[in-house]
Amino acid sequence: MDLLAQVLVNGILLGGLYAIMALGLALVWGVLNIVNLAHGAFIMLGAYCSWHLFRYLHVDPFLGLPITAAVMYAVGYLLQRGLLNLIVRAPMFNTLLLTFGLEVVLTYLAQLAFSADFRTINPPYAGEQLQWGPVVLPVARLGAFAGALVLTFGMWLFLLHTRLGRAIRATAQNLVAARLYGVEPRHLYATTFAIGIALAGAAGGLYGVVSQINPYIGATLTAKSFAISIIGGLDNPLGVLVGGLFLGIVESLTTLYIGPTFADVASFGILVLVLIVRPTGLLGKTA
Amino acid sequence: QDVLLGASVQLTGPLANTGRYYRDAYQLAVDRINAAGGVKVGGQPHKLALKIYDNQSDVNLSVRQYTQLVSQDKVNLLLGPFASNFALADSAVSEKYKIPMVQGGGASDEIFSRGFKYVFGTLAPASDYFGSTVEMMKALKPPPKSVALLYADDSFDVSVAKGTRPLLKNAGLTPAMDERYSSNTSDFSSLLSQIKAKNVDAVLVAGHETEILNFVRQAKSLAVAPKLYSFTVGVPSEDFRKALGKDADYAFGMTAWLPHPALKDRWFGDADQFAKEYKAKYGYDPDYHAASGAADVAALAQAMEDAGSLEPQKVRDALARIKFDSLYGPVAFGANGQINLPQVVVQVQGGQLAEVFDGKAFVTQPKFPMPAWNAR
Amino acid sequence: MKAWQRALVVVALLVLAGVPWYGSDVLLQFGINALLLAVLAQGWNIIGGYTGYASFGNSVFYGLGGYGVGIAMLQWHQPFWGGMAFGVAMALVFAFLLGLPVLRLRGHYFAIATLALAQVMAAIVSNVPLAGQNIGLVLPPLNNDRLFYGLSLALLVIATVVVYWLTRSRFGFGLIAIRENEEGAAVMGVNTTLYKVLAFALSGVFSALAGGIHAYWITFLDPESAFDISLNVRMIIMTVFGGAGTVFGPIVGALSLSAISEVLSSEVTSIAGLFFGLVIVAAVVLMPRGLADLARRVRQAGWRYFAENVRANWL
Amino acid sequence: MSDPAHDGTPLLKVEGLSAGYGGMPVLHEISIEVNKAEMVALVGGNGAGKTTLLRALSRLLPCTGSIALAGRELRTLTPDQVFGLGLVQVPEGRQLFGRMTVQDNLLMGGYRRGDKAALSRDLDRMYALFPRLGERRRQLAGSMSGGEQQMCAMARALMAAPVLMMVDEMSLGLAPVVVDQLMEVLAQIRRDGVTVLLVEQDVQIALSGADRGYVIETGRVVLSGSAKDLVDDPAVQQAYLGM
Amino acid sequence: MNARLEVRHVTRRFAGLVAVRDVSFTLAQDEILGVIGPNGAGKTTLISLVSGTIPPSEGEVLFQGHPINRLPAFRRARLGIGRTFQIMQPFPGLSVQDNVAVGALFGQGGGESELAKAREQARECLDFVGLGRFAGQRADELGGPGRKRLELAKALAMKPKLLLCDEVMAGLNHVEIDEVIGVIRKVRDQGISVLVIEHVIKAIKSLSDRLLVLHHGEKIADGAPDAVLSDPAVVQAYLGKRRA
Ligand SMILES: Nc1ncnc2c1ncn2[C@@H]1O[C@H](COP(=O)(O)OP(=O)(O)OP(=O)(O)O)[C@@H](O)[C@H]1O
Ligand SMILES: Nc1ncnc2c1ncn2[C@@H]1O[C@H](COP(=O)(O)OP(=O)(O)OP(=O)(O)O)[C@@H](O)[C@H]1O
Ligand SMILES: [Mg+2]
Ligand SMILES: [Mg+2]
Repeated sequence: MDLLAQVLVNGILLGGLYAIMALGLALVWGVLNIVNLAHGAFIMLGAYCSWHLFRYLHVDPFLGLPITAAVMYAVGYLLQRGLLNLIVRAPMFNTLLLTFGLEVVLTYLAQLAFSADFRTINPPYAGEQLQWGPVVLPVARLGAFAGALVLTFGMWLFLLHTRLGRAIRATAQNLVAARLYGVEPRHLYATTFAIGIALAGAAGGLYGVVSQINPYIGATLTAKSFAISIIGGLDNPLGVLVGGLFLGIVESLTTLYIGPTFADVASFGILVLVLIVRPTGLLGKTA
Repeated sequence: QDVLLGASVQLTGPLANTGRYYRDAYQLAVDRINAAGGVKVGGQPHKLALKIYDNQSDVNLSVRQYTQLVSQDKVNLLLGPFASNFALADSAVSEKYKIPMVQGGGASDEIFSRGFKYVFGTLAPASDYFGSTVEMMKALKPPPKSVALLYADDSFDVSVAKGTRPLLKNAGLTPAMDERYSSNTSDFSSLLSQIKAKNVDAVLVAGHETEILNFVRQAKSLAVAPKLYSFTVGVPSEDFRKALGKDADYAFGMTAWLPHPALKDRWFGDADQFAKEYKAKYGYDPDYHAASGAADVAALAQAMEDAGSLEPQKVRDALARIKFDSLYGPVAFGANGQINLPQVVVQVQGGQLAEVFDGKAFVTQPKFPMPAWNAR
Repeated sequence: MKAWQRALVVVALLVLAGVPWYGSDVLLQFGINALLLAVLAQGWNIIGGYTGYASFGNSVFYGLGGYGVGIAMLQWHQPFWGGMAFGVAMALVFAFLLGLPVLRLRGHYFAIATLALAQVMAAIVSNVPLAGQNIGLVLPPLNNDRLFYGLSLALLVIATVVVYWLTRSRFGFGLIAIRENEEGAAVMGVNTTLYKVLAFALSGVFSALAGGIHAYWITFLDPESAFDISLNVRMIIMTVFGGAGTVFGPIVGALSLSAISEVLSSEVTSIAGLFFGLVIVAAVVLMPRGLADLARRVRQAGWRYFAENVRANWL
Repeated sequence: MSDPAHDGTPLLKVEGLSAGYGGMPVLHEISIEVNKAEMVALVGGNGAGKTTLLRALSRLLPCTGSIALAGRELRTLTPDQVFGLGLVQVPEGRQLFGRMTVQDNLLMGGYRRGDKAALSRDLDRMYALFPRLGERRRQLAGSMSGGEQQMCAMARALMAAPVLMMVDEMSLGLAPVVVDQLMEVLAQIRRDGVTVLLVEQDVQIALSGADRGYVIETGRVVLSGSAKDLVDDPAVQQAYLGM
Repeated sequence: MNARLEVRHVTRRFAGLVAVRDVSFTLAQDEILGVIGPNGAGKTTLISLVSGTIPPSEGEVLFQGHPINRLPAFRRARLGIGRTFQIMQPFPGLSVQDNVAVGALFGQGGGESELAKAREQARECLDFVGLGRFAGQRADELGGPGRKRLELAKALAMKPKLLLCDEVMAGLNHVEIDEVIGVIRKVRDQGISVLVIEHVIKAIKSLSDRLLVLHHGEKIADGAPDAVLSDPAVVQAYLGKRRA
């Protein structure tokens, strides 16, 4: 019983991390309709950014998150302004391909810049834990989980209840109409993408605290992020949190009861099922 | 006239981290041999030249590149790639064109059970990786009672697990956990919680370095501290210790090679000098991958001299009979083409790699049992 | 087709068919690889280019084809042809069983569902002992590159003839109508469900055959390389690079991109991947409608063609 | 039939405007004027170029010639800047934000307005004006009936507090009772000082409410004058009123 | 007895909203039935229920005496039900002619099997609705009214037995409306039953043999146009006092 409780907690905390990873992807996809295959690469860059801050400037990785997010915001803004804005009106495949190319480029640049060495962000408390009855709560994951809650809820408030959030959604749905109603889309697109990338960067910083970093972690993180954002539902940030938690728990339980090699069968199998039964995700609105 | 050696290794992509050992070792050995005047074949000194392609960690590309090396670049002899599945696929090219390949990157049993005549391997057999560790466990006081065996699902690690089970059985240990996990798993918290719940004394993990790093970090954050854990990869490499810092302490591992001055070598003097030269040139410590790679070049050089010819067929026959001492240890291939070297148990102690058990006796006292994480 | 176009096709075919006689071993191997990629691109073209469904599940067909050959030959000691048939059968079962529910999804959702299917298949197969789990299967080598080249070329020709037939048949017209507006097509009498599944299956058959040939040729098969999503991405890139929804676009795209990537990986070696990424990015920005469109329009527009593309898609 | 502006310069003055799509010219040297608080109707056959003209005025389409709003040249501005000056369009085909609620659509109309109180007052005013929208404020705009969507589009434009409102195909798909209602709304906002440029297929309705009108055919202004004169013009009667 | 279309007690709900409530009516062979009603009354929904793009919540639809409730949209199209969309649904990337050719290839009875012949028929349909000169243009380059006519041409190319027109005259001026009225009359004269939804009173009055009025999803009147249009309930709900 203790084991089950512990595994459930592991799953929930893992789910929090998952949610943060997928948040930016869901925003960029759901709102800008850009399927960002380079998302994982941005998580990777964010992780390296945090690592450098920690290693050379001794900035605590949690305190460094805003800096990482800001740096990645700038990267995202410039990329959208300078590159992605060039093709946002082209058919869907093109964004897909462009971001794929971008992923390749970023990965290689990362290897050139940071080498293929494995890195970890290892502050003294990264291995600490709280004891809660028989259950152990790792501090770093708890921090990541709290971060996920705050960011998700913040995103939800922002998109649904602010002027800018509304404009972002409107632009995604009807570019011409948005321009006719006073939206400056270049800036708005860049801002949205930048927010998505900043979120990816923050996720990367947290990821580096619990896992190892190398230039090639991106691709699998992108795949996971897709699963999470679909399971939850794209048009609602709270859905991403639900998707993350759901996936974390499913994977942990599968590992416990069926075997570790079946975790992927379960997570992606459930993704397919969810899509077939409820194409808009668990929390998505049905049209 | 130059002798051209060819290889395709992982310089980019997910396997680049280990692939570079091979490129660097091949280059260092070739330079060294040339500096010493080259190899003498039939009385004539020959310089060595090296042609290396980057296979971008893509098996299909590596097969094409080996074909290109053989048929277009007309290399005389082949050196191997890193990783068992690459060696498996690429050895088919050497077999097809009947050009010998000496490879130090693949140890999986499948490579050598296909009856191929042109592939030779300088990594110790996968099935024996935990052999010396299990021997050591018997000698520890008090000996661990329960064991967990975790292994990734690729061919090398499955071979390791397959070889380890009978060893454990002979030592009177039935594994409390015997779990196969997916390669590239990044979350071990469920498995770790089970280890803790079952109160396992010793944990043996056969996997990849990325997974081992995550395993150790997550063990710490979940406060899981078995009396002993041992890993097939990572521990001997400098990268591992750097990435984990103090948390690397107490980790056991194994290596078929350590930079010992006792390992004499015709070209480098001894293994220690090789390691120094390597570090000076590339800025990081070599591990057994690098030593194995350097030994591959030495083996080809030796075989050419023994054969007195550059003809692939003759070099192959010489390789089959070869017997010489290298910085990597005594090199001689079995009937299946694979070398057999005993594994030495190593442990990280105070940030340094220490040789603990040589297969028969303790060399240094192991730090055992591992204390709880908050008691370090 | 005009006369000169027909002549061009015949000449190209002769050049390709002659490779085993005048080409080197490396060229032959490159050729097999590139031709199989062209088959995959052409297969993707049917579901993606003509029907408008961005399938990321074609690598599943490819993998099933490979495993069909692997399992049949290695475990059941059947001949290669039996393996190919088995692979195609598995691909068809997959296309009908999973195509039906998944093809109800549209746009990005379909893309992601098929992407997930590829992941699931890889994960399942790596747990199936008959398929060698994650270790994979090693087939007995058959050192006959000329044969493999011939098979690949024949397969490509068949696939292309089928696609050519699509462009002038009622079936193909129905697919295009689905691509352009599915609901509109349904109320005009197009059996959209059936057509989509047939297109998916057709595209799957070619992918499976390519997978079977590749498995026997390379003699090694594991879940990661068999259900490789980046292979699927490459199919799409090649098709789009050449011109999606055209008869020869996917072939031109596959052959030219393979050549570029091959040259890069033997010339600039370790930064080949970087260059390849840059080529993709530049191609998407400068010629979003592929080489086919470029060939059609660059003659009148010259360099302005690129500028116009950028302007047309620029925010 | 030049109509010298009696109270100074006209609010909107278009001179020699030409525009087209991808090199194909559609509009040729169009010149029109709209005075402050005036309702001007723009009529013409299918494909005459009315929508194209509105697109050019909103700067969605490049053009040559000059467009002046209250003396300010618009040709160098972007759509959002033009909107900022109070030139608001109800586009052809409504162009709602389909997956957003009715209320969000209306709020998007007021995107550039900072005054929250005034905004919420206007919102209530719209719901009073279009009770159907009030009932459906949480419904996704894209799932509403064609006519309901048209109301939503009108209300969204009004939320922007326009100086000059351009309406393309206002009566399209609306029940007659609603058309009458909307014409009254336009008359009302005109009394409040808003200028209206109306593109309407139902020439009768358009000219019945407008002060002046322009007739456009194949991209050229072929007739202009007071609404009454146009209704009485035999050419207009024959071509557009089916008499 | 020889009703081409019979709708029996059909109801359709959308999440808490009843768009069509218990509506019944019949449409005879070569009859033109006009359907009017305030915005949101359920007219388009009614057409969708008949054409099969959305299923009814309750009730039954019969075509030529056979129940078609269970048939998917494409089967109904092959039986001879053609419709246009109020929110136009062209195949944007195809030429105007090919848009219409789809109808000829797949329409009533399974359609034409040869591409060339289908294109020929498409051309005739385009000339019929007056879009002939746009045949080679891409459909998304047409303006709004052009697309309306395209909708009509696409439906006609299917050689339907029942034509459902959803506001095909919206956005046309009076002269153009008269042209379309002429087209629809000619269609009817070929033995095709027509159901027209329209807000242009003058047109619907002169075109319809019978008029049906929906309000809040319910049928509130059904009868001869003149009688229906002077019904006080209809005036109140739909026409407005001024036009009564
Ligand atoms: N996006 C476009 N691309 C190419 N040509 C276009 C486009 N939009 C409109 N046109 C063409 O421009 C001409 C004028 O169209 P416009 O829509 O301005 O006419 P309109 O007066 O609004 O007519 P309508 O009554 O049909 O709305 C037409 O010939 C039309 O075919
Ligand atoms: N998919 C849907 N989801 C929710 N409500 C819907 C949906 N489709 C239609 N409705 C609602 O059903 C009612 C009837 O819509 P319908 O489109 O049939 O009206 P209509 O009579 O055609 O109106 P109009 O004359 O404005 O076109 C409307 O109130 C509309 O908002
Ligand atoms: Mg118009
Ligand atoms: Mg309607």
